[in-house]
Amino acid sequence: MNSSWWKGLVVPAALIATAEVAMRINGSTSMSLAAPSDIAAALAAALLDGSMLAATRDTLISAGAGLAIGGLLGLALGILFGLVRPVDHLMEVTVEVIRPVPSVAVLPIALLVFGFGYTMEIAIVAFSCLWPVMIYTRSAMAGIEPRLMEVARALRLSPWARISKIVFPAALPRILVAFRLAAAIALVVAVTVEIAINPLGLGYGILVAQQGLQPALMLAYLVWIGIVGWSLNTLLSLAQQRLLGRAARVEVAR
Amino acid sequence: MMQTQLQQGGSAPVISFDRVTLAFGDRTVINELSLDVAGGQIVCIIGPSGCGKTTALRMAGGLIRPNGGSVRLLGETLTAPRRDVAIVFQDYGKALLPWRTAAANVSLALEAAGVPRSERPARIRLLLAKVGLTGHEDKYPTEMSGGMQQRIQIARCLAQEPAVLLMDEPFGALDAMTRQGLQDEMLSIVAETGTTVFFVTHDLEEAVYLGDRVIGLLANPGRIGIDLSVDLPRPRNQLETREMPEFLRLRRQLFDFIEKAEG
Amino acid sequence: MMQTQLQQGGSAPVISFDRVTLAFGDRTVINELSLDVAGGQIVCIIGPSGCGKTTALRMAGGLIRPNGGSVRLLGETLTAPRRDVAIVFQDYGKALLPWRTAAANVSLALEAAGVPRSERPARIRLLLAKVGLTGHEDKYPTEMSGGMQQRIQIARCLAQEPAVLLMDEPFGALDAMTRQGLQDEMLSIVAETGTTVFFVTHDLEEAVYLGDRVIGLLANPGRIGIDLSVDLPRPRNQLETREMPEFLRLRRQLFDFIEKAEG
Amino acid sequence: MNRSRFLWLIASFVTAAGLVWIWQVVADNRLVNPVFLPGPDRAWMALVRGFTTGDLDVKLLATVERMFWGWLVASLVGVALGAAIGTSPRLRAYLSPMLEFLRPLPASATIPVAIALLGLSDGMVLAVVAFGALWPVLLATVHGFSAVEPRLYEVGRALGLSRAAVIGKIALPSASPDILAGMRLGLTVALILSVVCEMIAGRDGLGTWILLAARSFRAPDLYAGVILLGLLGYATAVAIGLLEARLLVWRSRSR
Amino acid sequence: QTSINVGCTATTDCASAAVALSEGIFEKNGLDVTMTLVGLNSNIPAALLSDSIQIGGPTPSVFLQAVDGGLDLVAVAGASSTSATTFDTAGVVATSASGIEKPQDFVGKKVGAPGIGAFLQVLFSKWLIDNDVDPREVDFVEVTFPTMDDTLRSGAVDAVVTAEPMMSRIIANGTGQVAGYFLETLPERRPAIFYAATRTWADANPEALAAFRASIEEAADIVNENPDKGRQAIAGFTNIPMEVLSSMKLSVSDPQLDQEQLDWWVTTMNEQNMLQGSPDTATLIQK
Ligand SMILES: Nc1ncnc2c1ncn2[C@@H]1O[C@H](COP(=O)(O)OP(=O)(O)OP(=O)(O)O)[C@@H](O)[C@H]1O
Ligand SMILES: Nc1ncnc2c1ncn2[C@@H]1O[C@H](COP(=O)(O)OP(=O)(O)OP(=O)(O)O)[C@@H](O)[C@H]1O
Ligand SMILES: [Mg+2]
Ligand SMILES: [Mg+2]
Repeated sequence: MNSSWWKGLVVPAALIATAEVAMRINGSTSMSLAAPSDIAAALAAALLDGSMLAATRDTLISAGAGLAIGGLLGLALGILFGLVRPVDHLMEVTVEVIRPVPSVAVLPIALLVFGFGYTMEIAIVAFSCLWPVMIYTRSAMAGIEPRLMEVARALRLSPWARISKIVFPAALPRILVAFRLAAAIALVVAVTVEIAINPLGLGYGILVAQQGLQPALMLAYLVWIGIVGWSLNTLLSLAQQRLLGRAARVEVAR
Repeated sequence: MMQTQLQQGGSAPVISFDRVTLAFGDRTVINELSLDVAGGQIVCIIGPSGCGKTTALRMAGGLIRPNGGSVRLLGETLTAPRRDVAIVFQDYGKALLPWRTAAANVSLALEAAGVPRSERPARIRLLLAKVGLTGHEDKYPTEMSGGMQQRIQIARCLAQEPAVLLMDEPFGALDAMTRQGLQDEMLSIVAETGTTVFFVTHDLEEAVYLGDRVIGLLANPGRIGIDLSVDLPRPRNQLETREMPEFLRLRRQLFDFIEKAEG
Repeated sequence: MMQTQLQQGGSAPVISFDRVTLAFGDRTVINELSLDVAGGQIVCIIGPSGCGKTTALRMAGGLIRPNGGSVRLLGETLTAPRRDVAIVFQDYGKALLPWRTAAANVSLALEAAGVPRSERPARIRLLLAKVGLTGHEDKYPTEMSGGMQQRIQIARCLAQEPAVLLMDEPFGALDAMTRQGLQDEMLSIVAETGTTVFFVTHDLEEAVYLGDRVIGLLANPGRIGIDLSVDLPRPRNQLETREMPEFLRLRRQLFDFIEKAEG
Repeated sequence: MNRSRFLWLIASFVTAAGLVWIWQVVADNRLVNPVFLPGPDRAWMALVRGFTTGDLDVKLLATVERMFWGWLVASLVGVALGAAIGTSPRLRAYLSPMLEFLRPLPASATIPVAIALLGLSDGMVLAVVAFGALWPVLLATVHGFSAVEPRLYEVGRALGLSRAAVIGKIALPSASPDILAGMRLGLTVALILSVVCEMIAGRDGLGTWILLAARSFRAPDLYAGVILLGLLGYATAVAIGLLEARLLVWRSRSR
Repeated sequence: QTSINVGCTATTDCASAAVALSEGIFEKNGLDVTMTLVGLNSNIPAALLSDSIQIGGPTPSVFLQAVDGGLDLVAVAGASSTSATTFDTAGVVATSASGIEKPQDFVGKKVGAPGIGAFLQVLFSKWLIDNDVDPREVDFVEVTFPTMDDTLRSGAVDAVVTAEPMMSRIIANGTGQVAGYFLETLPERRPAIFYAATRTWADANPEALAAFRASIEEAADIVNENPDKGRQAIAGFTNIPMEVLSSMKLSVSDPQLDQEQLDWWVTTMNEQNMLQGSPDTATLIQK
């Protein structure tokens, strides 16, 4: 694995080279495209003057807080719905009706209620992160080896001990997948909200670059978001490996 | 059918099946089973594969509830598992927490019982020693052989210090010697603590060697086909007991039963 | 150590372990194991729990590769599992596809071998009948008892029509009668087809009854402690064979070995 | 079983109705500015008006189509890519870093690029929707494949199953609960992205309906669109639920 | 010192506020002003209502629709208005393949506009109506400014309703030619953007409002007389590069606003069925 990290760069490098050559040969007048070298220059400049880093901080604060709130809520609801079937049945219609409502559709209302700023963005990110975590957690509950739940019952574990000692560890791999997905969603939603209304962070940077007719800068922001997302995911993967510990590695090794 | 319902003198029944019927879907697996197990007794259940031994044990553990009749434990009708009842599951591989080491798996029962953290390590060490797993504390279940996994589960059940021990082919994956060692270990624990044991096995000799009573189930639907009381002296001894004429007689009788049951 | 390495006359070895060493991490589980199994033979492996029986069998199946030495099958060094080698796993509960019914689980082996769809139902019916599961075709593994699950796995392995059959405590969860029935079933299949069998068990009588040869492993690290050739006449018979003096002598010998091995 | 399922469903609708009632009370008492939160009654009237006098049905259909095709493409690509990555360490090494890089790119920002590359076409919308809905399916598939009981892979190897057969007969069914959860989420994402695409790229559909309502401050119309989205989401969830019930019989039977 | 956050979109129409800020006029008049770039003009009313900004620069169509929808907003000062000198800063650009040359040619054609129901599209529609073409026979789709060139080139639309600086780029790229300047026939001094606030805020802060108006008036003169100062301020506010701005005409800054101007917009929007009621323009301009 360690010796082959470069493999991940092969495909993107090829794509970038193709794009550069294509742009140089054909030339482009598009206001949405720019040559990779120009994007790199814009990226470097924006990083050096600190504006992009400040924007990154703003976006990460909103995305992180939203992810934490929405994720924990989704986790709790997922466990509740997964373990207590009556609640799941009761809330089925409500949940399934609210879930698909795109947060962008209610942005004007969110703006009215919260105004510009972190609160609005965090609320919307939390709303968007809630569902994936809930859905995966609920489905993870269903996938727990029934024998383990019987062990929990036989030992008369308290509801809390049952969750913390059996349910949560058993579902942990899936829950982590849910959080990795939700982390990306958090970033996407935060940036979207920023592009649409909130004058903050990376999305606002994209907006300003776009309206300022600077495609290279706009794409630089996009690339940077990719880099931030990628780092976030790598971090979460590491956390996942640490959390699952040796038991998981043994499992995989077999 | 030789239905010799024995009434144990003196002590009130600890486990009692009263005309218990159980069906999965429209298939009746257990039919009108009645059975009383007296306190401190070891009752061994034998019977052909798929006759309902595990099912009966699961009902005694409160994991499934009968469709008809009732299962009572210490006088109370069972509706859910109780902590003073320990269950050794047949599929040991699935009953262990794969993310916990051997020691931590045993610890689970101590945690459930609220044993203070400081006392746990010593007790875990003792329990693992009892099942012959000293030195394997830090292995994960997937790093252990089948027999070792089975023994972790037994250690976890012993950690519960149960009043009733329900064991479903607990020694099935063990070699002869380890098995004999654990048989004697169990007998001595029961003698010390007065634990009542409900023991499912397919090894007829084991049933006779351990039991105060051996019950043979018949299949389709599961019902009692034979009920023998074992009058071998205690403490039992792996060499002497197994050579006693009474032992051989009982074994023969059970063998004939199983032979007829299958045929 | 009574290391009586037997050289079978005539036929070339089908399975051959050549100074095989295997370690998990820094723990050597098998050390310099050498062993030749001749074609058509039934070799039974016994030994204390955790001594490396399953590990040896998994190497013979090509599921794990030795750290030192080599395992050869029909003359070729094994690097991966082969379709003409069937493996009955010890943890039957995990080796079945939970989303397939009993019949469909058996069918998997036929699909792998490219048996045309039209032929499968008849063959599946035959195989399930052989293991005594007629009428349970449409049950899911979770709806079956432990012994029944174990038998589905055996049926699936028989469906492979393998040249070599590797069995890891295949009858561990079965009652005496079902077990004897399957023992004889297996013997007759081997006699008919000349299948070579590598059979792990913890039941010493079973080892002697089935085997042409019984090998006892010692633990820490796993190595051969005893290698007995069984000269009981074939076909064997559950009543007569088990009463032969030679049978009793071999059983005694193995028992002594296990006793020493554990002690 | 079926009967109790039905009763639960009724109860579930009653719960939802109770929440709608609370909404009505909140609106009636003007706890929130009615310009932004009209009562369900006004939203419902707007919905009816949209269907009878407007072309809401056409817009609904357009959105449903966009969502469905995007989701279908995403599911197929997600499962195929997930299977490839999940079973081949080599492919994983080459592809997954790039995929992890693409994953956090917001659709709203990629749409201009997509337009530049694909034009303002239905193909562009399909690409964007599929791109977004891909991730839940892909991630769930990869995870599902890695969580297959190792013993089952050994069974596959011992039986000499081909790679395709191992995927088709062992890994996919085993991962199917995960994949279905991913597809369930993917469908929601597809719906959301269809709406976003309509808003940003100006394709006719529920998204434009909502956007125009929001712009001209016709809150009842906006909520009518949102209600319609919710109902649409519920309908798709029911469809996936049916699919799940069919595919995962073995799981429900074991309980 | 009152703090005021002024929200505007990335256009040259708010040049007066930008200049008042960059030249220190607000400060001189005792106002602590910050300016926020708002992405979409239609977000301004909600931003006002949530008190995220106190003064915003909506287009008349956004403002009137918000009022029509029930928001209690008032106009406080003019920002920019149409003028014969700037008629060519917006236009409709068509591909040669579309064959569009005169208003009648738009019937049945697909036309991209930066926002349906927004300023440019309303005025374009008015132009069509004035030329006896029913805008309902034109197929409008939304196309954002930056993607207009790509969209037009891909043939997905036949024409785009656009404005500077995008317009000259499209023409320079050879993607299309101007098929009409729809601002040409408009009367003088029709507001393009004006400053607005909630009535509550305006009633509560009369001094701040007066100071704001005075600042804007002063700044408007600077913009109109010294466009380069305006460009500089706009570049600072919107990040649009100076080289882009320097080739652009600034819209005329016009701090005055009267009822008659709003009435003209109400009529225009009513022609296009954009309003449900008819707003009482007499109360919509803060005294
Ligand atoms: N969850 C279930 N759903 C449907 N049928 C079941 C279920 N569990 C068990 N059965 C059926 O009930 C019968 C008895 O099963 P049980 O597990 O009690 O047998 P057993 O006596 O323990 O057998 P073995 O010795 O093989 O473990 C079997 O025929 C089995 O098919
Ligand atoms: N994956 C693994 N990682 C580390 N150690 C392992 C692993 N698998 C087995 N072992 C160790 O190897 C030894 C031999 O295991 P094996 O399963 O071969 O025993 P066995 O002879 O089959 O025992 P049993 O009769 O109990 O099934 C054991 O001590 C076990 O702890
Ligand atoms: Mg059983
Ligand atoms: Mg083993």
